[in-house]
Amino acid sequence: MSQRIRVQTADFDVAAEYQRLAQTSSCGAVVTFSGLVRELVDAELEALTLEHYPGMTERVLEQLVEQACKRWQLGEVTLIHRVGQLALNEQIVFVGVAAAHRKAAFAAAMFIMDFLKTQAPFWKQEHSSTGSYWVAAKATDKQAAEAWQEN
Amino acid sequence: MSQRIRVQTADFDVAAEYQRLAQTSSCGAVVTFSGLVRELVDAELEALTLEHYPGMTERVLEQLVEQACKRWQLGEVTLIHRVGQLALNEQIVFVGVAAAHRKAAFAAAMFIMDFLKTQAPFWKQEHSSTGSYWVAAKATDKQAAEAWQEN
Amino acid sequence: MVKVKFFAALRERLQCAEMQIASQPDDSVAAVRARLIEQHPHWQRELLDNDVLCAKNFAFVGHQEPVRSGDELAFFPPVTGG
Amino acid sequence: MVKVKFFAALRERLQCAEMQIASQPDDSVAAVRARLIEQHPHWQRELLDNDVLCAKNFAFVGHQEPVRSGDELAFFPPVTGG
Repeated sequence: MSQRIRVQTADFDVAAEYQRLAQTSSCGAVVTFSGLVRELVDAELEALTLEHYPGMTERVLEQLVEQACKRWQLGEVTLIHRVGQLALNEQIVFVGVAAAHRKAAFAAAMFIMDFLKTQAPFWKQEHSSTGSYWVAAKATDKQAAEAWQEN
Repeated sequence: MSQRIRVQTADFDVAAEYQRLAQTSSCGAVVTFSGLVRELVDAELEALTLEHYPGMTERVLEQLVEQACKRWQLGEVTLIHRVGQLALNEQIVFVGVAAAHRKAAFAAAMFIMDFLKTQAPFWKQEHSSTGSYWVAAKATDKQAAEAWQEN
Repeated sequence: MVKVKFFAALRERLQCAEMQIASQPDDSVAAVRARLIEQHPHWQRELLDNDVLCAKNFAFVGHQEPVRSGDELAFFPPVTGG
Repeated sequence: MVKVKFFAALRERLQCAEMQIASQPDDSVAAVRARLIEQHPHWQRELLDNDVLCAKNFAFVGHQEPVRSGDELAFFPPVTGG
């Protein structure tokens, strides 16, 4: 098992991240998740600022990946989250999991995203045509994380 | 909703496929699954031959993608499956889903893979140091597809 | 006539990838299969295997499915792609 | 001394990103928060908001968590990354 965890302002290259995961020669399944900055429903998004808690963020991300590795048989996990100012269509977050079996790869990627959404100290502020607003936490994200505890 | 379905002997480029999915401007979530040729547990794999039923394969893949699109709100779906002779570490299959929400993107990618494994007329033959053998269907794949019908 | 195809391990064991067989009134997949076995008695074990799947005109069908002249039938083992 | 940090909307509303506060014997998160409100009465509504989360030394903690000199506390709204 090897882990690659990054919190960075720079963009990431999904192609390079995929290549790294696909090189794990015992893993027949590679699942990736990418989150991108998208248009708002009710206003024109100009940019997004991602604030985080340096020191805590890295720790929480490491713990999430470690929990996933305990729960499933995984070959390699990559988790990258950007911070700072991001424009429309930019990449925000990447989770990549290589595993021998697809079920484990899918489950681990979903698990990491569900817990990242409720546990990792990142905060989004949207800058739109109508002003700057801190994004409110979603009840559906809390429910998604809680659902894993029932299993 | 746009669909891209391919059955081909040529390799595919995950980077290009990801770029295409990430361009769907309303979709904040992109999930990809890639399946690769891996070492066998009990023999040295030299190559894999993928046979299929031309005509039926494309139809079944289209139906799987259509079912996924009915079940979840999806922006774009790509499904590529290779046929012919493949060497160790080569890519076999790619599923990519772009959606507004990660839950739909993950679920649709898993659904497509689970049904592809039990419904799409592909057959793998392994050529190893001990001979050529047709791969046996897995009970776990059948169970994975059946689990969707309970939901 | 009905076109019949076999795939993968079944194709290898029967040593046949594709053939034609005359259709009959009120024909079905089960009836075609029975005539295939009549013509090739050594195919019996392979074709009666419960795991063998059947498609008519590129869609999965059951053994009671009606068959007409011009249809394409295919028999094959459980699929193993992905 | 205990270092206290605030993030995101809370940082903006309190107009404070980081401060120091004297620690006391048998100190806890709840006690530190009470002293922060004593010093800044207009912080009361924000800091007593049930949604506000607290971390001690980079890990989530509850309000009964003991606090010692040298610890770093952080208060922040529900997270919204990913």
